[in-house]
Amino acid sequence: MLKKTTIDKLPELAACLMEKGTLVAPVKEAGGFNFRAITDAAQVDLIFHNTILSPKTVFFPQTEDFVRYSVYQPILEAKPVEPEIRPTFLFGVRPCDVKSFEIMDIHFTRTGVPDPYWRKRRDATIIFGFAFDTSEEADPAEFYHTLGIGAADPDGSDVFMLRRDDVLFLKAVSPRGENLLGGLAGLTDAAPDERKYFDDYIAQGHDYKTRYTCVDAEAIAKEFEAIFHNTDFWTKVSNACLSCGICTFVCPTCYCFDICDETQFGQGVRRRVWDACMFTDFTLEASGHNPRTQVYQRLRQKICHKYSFHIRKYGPISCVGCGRCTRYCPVNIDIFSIVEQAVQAKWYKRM
Amino acid sequence: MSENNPYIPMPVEISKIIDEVDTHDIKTFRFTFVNKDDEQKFVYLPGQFAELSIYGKGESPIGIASAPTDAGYVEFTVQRAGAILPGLVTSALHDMDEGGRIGLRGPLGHSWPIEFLEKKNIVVVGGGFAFTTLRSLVKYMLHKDNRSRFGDITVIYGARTPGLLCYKDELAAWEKRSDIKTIITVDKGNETWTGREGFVPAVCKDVAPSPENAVAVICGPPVMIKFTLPVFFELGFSKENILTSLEMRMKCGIGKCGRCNVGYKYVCSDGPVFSLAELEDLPRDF
Amino acid sequence: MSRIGVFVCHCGLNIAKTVRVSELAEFAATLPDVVVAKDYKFMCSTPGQEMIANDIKEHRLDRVIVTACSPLMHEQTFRKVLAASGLNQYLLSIVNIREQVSWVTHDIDEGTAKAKALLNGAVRRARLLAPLTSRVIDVNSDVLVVGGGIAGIQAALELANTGKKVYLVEKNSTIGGHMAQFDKTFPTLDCSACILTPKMDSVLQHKNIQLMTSCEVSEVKGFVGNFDITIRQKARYVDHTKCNACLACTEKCPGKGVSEWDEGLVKRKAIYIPFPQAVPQKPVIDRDACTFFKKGKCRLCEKVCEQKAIDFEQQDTFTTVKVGAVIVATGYDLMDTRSLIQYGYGKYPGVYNALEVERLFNSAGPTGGKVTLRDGKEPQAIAILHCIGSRDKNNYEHCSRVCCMYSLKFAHLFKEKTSADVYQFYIDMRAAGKGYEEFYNRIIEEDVKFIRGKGARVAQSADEPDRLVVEAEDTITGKFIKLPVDMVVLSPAIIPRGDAKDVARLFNLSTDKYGFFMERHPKLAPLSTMSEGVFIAGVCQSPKDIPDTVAQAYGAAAEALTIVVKDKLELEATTAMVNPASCCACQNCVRVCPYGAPFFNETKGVSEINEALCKGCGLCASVCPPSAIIARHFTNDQVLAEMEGLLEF
Amino acid sequence: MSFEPKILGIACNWCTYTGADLAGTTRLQYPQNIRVVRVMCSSRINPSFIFRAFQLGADGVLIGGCHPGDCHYNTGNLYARRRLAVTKKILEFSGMEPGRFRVEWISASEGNRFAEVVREFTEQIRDLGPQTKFKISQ
Amino acid sequence: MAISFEQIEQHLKTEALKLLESGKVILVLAYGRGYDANHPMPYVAKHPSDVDNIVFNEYCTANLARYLTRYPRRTKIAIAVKAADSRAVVQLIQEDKVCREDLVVLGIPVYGMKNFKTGEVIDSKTTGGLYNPVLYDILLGEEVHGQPVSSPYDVLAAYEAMDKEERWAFWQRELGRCIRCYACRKACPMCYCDPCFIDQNKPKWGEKSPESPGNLMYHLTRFHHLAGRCIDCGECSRACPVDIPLYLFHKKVAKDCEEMFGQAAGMSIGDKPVLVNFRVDDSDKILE
Repeated sequence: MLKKTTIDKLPELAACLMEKGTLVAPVKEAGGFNFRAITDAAQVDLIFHNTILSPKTVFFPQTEDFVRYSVYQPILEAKPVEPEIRPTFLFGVRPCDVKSFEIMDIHFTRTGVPDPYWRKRRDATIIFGFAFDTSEEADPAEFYHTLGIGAADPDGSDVFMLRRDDVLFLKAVSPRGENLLGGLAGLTDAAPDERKYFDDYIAQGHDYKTRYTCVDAEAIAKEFEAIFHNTDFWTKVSNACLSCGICTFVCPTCYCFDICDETQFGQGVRRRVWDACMFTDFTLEASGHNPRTQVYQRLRQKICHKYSFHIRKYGPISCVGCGRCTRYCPVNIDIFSIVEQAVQAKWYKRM
Repeated sequence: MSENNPYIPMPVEISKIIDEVDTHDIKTFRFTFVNKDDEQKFVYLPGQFAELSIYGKGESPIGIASAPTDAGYVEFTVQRAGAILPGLVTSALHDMDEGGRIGLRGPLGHSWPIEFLEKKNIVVVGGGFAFTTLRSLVKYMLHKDNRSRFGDITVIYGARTPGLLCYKDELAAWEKRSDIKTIITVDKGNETWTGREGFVPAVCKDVAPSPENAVAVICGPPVMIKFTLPVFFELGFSKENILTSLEMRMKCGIGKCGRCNVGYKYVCSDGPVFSLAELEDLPRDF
Repeated sequence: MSRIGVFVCHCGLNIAKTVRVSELAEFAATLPDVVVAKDYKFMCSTPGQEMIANDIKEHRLDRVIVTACSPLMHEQTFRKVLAASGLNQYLLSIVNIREQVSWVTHDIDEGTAKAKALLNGAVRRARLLAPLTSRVIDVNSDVLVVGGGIAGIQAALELANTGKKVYLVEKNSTIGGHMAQFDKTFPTLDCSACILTPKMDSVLQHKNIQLMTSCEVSEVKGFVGNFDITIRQKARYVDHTKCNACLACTEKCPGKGVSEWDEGLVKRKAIYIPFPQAVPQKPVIDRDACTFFKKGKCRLCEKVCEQKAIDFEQQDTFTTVKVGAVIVATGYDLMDTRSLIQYGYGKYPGVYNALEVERLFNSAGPTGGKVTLRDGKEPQAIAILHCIGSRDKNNYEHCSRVCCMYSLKFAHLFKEKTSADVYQFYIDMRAAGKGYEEFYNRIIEEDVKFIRGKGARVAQSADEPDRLVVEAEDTITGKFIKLPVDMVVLSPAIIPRGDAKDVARLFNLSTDKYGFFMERHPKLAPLSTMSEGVFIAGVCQSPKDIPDTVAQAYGAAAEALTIVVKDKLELEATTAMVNPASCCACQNCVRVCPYGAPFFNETKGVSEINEALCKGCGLCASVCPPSAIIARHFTNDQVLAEMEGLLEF
Repeated sequence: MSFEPKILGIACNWCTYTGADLAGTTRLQYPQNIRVVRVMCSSRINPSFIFRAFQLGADGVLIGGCHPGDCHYNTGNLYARRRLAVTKKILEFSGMEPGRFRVEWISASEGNRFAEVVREFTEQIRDLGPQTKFKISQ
Repeated sequence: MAISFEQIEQHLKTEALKLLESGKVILVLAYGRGYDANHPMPYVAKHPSDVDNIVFNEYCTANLARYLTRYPRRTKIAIAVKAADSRAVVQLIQEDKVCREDLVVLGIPVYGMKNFKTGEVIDSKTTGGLYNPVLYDILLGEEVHGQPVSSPYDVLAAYEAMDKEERWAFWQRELGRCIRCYACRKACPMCYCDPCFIDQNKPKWGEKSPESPGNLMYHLTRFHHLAGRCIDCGECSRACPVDIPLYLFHKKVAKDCEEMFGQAAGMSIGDKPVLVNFRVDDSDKILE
């Protein structure tokens, strides 16, 4: 089912979705775009390349309250916080970001003890994927192509969208998407030539080249294992690293969190808050011992986690090539280059 | 969200506090479950741990010191952490009285591989306060229903001084039993100490347990482990038959929060129990 | 999860009148970790203390909060109760609901509400208090006495007589101080020199006293029990070890200096001893008056000195002494009354200040004990003006205490030595002291005229240009009077020494608004100061007469003795420490500490604190950006918790 | 109910706290809105204490120390003067009403000054009304 | 410009090579190629052969002084500094974090530097008026003269003109966006504490979650910690992924400090940081 609307009617579509549930869509704000719960249909803005924070914020918000408690009252009085979970429409997600949900699913719900918060939010959400504009020049930071993701992959979306000038095409990809699209007023059916345009666009998505290097998950996992103890290599690539948390916070597949008790006047809330393996206190133990005091150890953890540990533990590479970490890095550290160095040249052996 | 939410602790009540050592910074806390359902759900084996949870302070992962055969309660031996600034949770717990209530999340992690241990001779080697889950294991194996499932049991336990030995009454009781060989040692004795003096690795060498159909289960401070492992290699124990338990900063305890990994393994959900063979597959610094 | 006991004191009605104490105790019982809360009439009484002690045992308390008067009052009392009960004394918290609540409000609702907030803060803080242990240090048994007036002399002698070594530092070339300038002392009119010079001599002779004249303290390091004090020996240009006090030099000396001793009324030689009974009786050279120093030739003294004691090359030298305690007795100055132009001091020769008059009476003084004016004539009418600059909101608000009595003494001496009419212009007569009122009555009998009214102005007489006119309002008759006199005696305000501020800085003393050294407590610790191990005596603390000064000197000696009599001393436990795990090596602590307690350990790359030097001010903790410094007993956590408690309700 | 300001006082032990005691000893009356935390020296006051106090809902914060030159620790208040001046500027630029934060030098002998300052400051805060900017809503 | 970026790069390479070959320093902190020419990276040359990788262009905004404190004390380092960066070096010397004699300061007189994220010229924003390093051993080119010189505080005018309610709303909005990635403190050459006060749990100064109270506590306290130390390089703002104009607040505090204490940060190695210093005659007026 391929439907269409026009960009100027976007607010109507948005309003329509807002009636059915929470609409989360890209919004332009100071500093750039971000996914936000829409309060005013006119806020939705699809003229964007990608958001600063990845859409993982929808399923894994930066803070998630677990329990409200009073430190002076018996523990029995503590009340679990019921997250408000409504049917949600996550609108305008780039294909690489859509892919990240799948990778995160493995960690949060498909292995070990399932995380109830991720699962419930994920179950309640319909994803509107949104193809990159292949007529633009590829962003120098991005490399999703390396991870086998096309600029217009509809996989993982419920509805997939494509913009052609003023027209927005919407195609139902999953049964849930089909259901939804069928019931949305204001959309018209696409013409056959438009359907062809749509299909061609998607098919050609893989021809749209971001930075690319041949990466095989199993092989690269081994490569990083081999290089893991090469301090010189890691020192060299981490020389510029500031050890801030930007790359992990903007990353769609970083899931580390801390559990904090925040109390004032005896009333408090236990919540989880994003944490980053780049922070020194991440692994600091109560005894004062810290296994990762050096910047190189932390950068190594981050990169090896994505390109080695994750593969061995869960299968896929924990990276979708969205380029956020590179784009927002204050010192232009480029994870892709590090991967490239590790894979191609066996660079470390020349040292 | 409260149903089966792995992040929400169950309430437990302190029914007993045992001051274990003469420095008073290690205590064993016995907890009973406030909700009987929770007791049913809290099914564990020796070697597992749980998060002790005090609202306003945080959570602390602690090995379970009691054995599943101890019905009606669960015990944890807790050291007040931190030299200059005490750990928030452990010091709050130490300040509590019997009757106080806290939260408990667990059981978490993998236990000592009981099935693997069955029918084998077990050498338990512990140092200082890290003896807790070993105590659980020994208690479990010594239980009348279980004793026959295991071969010979040898316990080698050491502490720096006699006053720093934990579970003194139990040790005394074990020493009297014939179905377990108990060797207690201290680095440095005192006027009243009549037992063995010497470091654990030396004592292990001295006792020289046979590697025949045997598994060594070792827990202790890093330096003890470092010097004890070669002794067991020399005695002929294979890497698969040497087990230990790792410690790492943990938060969630269920492999989600991402901080306790050693290589691709999360200590909390893939461990904390590892064989030496498994550890060799992991990076040595992390 | 502590076990806190809260004890609310009524302080009779002092607190109970404006704070509902039983309600406060009930409120306390609802606060977290409070296991017992009681109120009682007088917590500081023996039964009150016993109650606390019993409850510590009975309820296994590990924190005690006493809600009573200011911690400055009874903190020590209650700390002792804790210590006696086996509880670390720093696990006590005092809530000040008397000085800062009940006494400053009439409204019982307001008082109770504020008391609750303060108590809540204390409970929050108490939960985080940590037991502290004091460090024990060795004590140096010697004592330094600064100032060689009667207070310093007396204190030095007392201490020396107990067998302690005393260093007596005097900045002038002789000891004796102001008392040595006086002729007679009130009210007994005994001769000042007769009672003082034997003491001065004892100082010189005492084997336990090292007398250091022409000396000043230049640096104070260390802390109670272990002070390292650097003393500057000012160049005297006379080698006192060689000088045999023949004083041939003083006879030959052509130089002329102003005699400080005689309050500038006469000149003295450039090489001189200040007065015949000076101790030590060895001359010094006044560099500013010396012909050789001024003109580069003379050296007469050197030529006449058989002992070859004259040394023009002498330099200031520095010695360091180690002492366990210090007594500061630096005395006073008179206010410079030239600034009060209405009294014409410095302008009219007939106007004198009190110390000048003391010298006029003295047989060793500039006039040989005769009362004559600067022109040599005997005055016919003399006005003594009280309270010049003191009891005066525009100058010094304080009463200088001794002026009434010495003015009476002056009147008596004028009557004795002249035939003049003597007038006292006073605000009111203050004669509180043993025998003082009797002395006052005696002077009334001696035909001295008392005019109740402060002298307002002294002017040149219009009719007789060489006479003066004192203007005042007689507040008894309400009449404005103009009294012609020949001599006016001003009784100026007694004020701290000009360099008292420097002394305060050296020894870390607080001063009051006039610059007098502050005692630790006006009633209960009048001789102690905020600096542990430093005591004060005499007028440097506040104006007082000789008996009080001497009494204080004895007291200060006893106080100092309580320190140096011990071999060991417990230091304050509330010092700062560095958590090396958090130290960022910025060294701010090292830069700011006034005591040099923090230092940078290059090897470890972190700052550390010498706790023996630390006074616990907490400055380092607040300049430490990563909060690595823990100011014990006032930790960030404790302060924040207290704030949270105070602001909760 | 009328607005009763919550004022946090932080006073140095040697001067202002003792001065506050003196105000009591001499039975001077002043409003009960001030709650005083005793620290050893005004230099102990970490600027974050002040930010935190406002977050905890203080309507005003009054700092008391010895007069410059009279610090029991010699120079503590001279550092404090600079640090607190910066604190004040930061509060001001963040948009906080500058009148809510005040530093006063009150000596141990100035009980009347203490009472006077508290009276004045309480009135000032009363006029400014409740502090809502920093306060963390429950 | 009297000298081009290419020439500066050439000078930098020449000097770095000399220093490394002579063994005078064991590393040179400079700039290297990033993933494209517009995204250069801080680069550490340790070997003469590394020198070829050194680049310099208008996007080399990073303040390399930030890396000085990463190396053990007494490491011999050569560092390339622009005007503001040199002030950071001076300030670090004042604070005894690095020793003057261990450093070879390669001064870069330059203008027209651009923010690599936005392409905006940053001269007037953060290093206004200062184009030449205040401290250097070797100047890579000639001093810049004739460029517009303005007060570094000029950009504040609009914010100072706001009333307090507007300012409060402004900072609430700006700081409210903070995601607590701590890039500001990590990019800051003067923020060398590890752990930072905000990471402490005893005491816990502010919460870790990115909500207003914790954000306010973190940023205000950080402004205070940098008072009289901020050298106006603007790295905090450029590092910020959500574009919070932190430099404005830092500038304001710097301006106040300069007015109150008569000393700007990082201008002379003989100075003492103003907040660990005092003058007896500091006026009480500063408290009003």
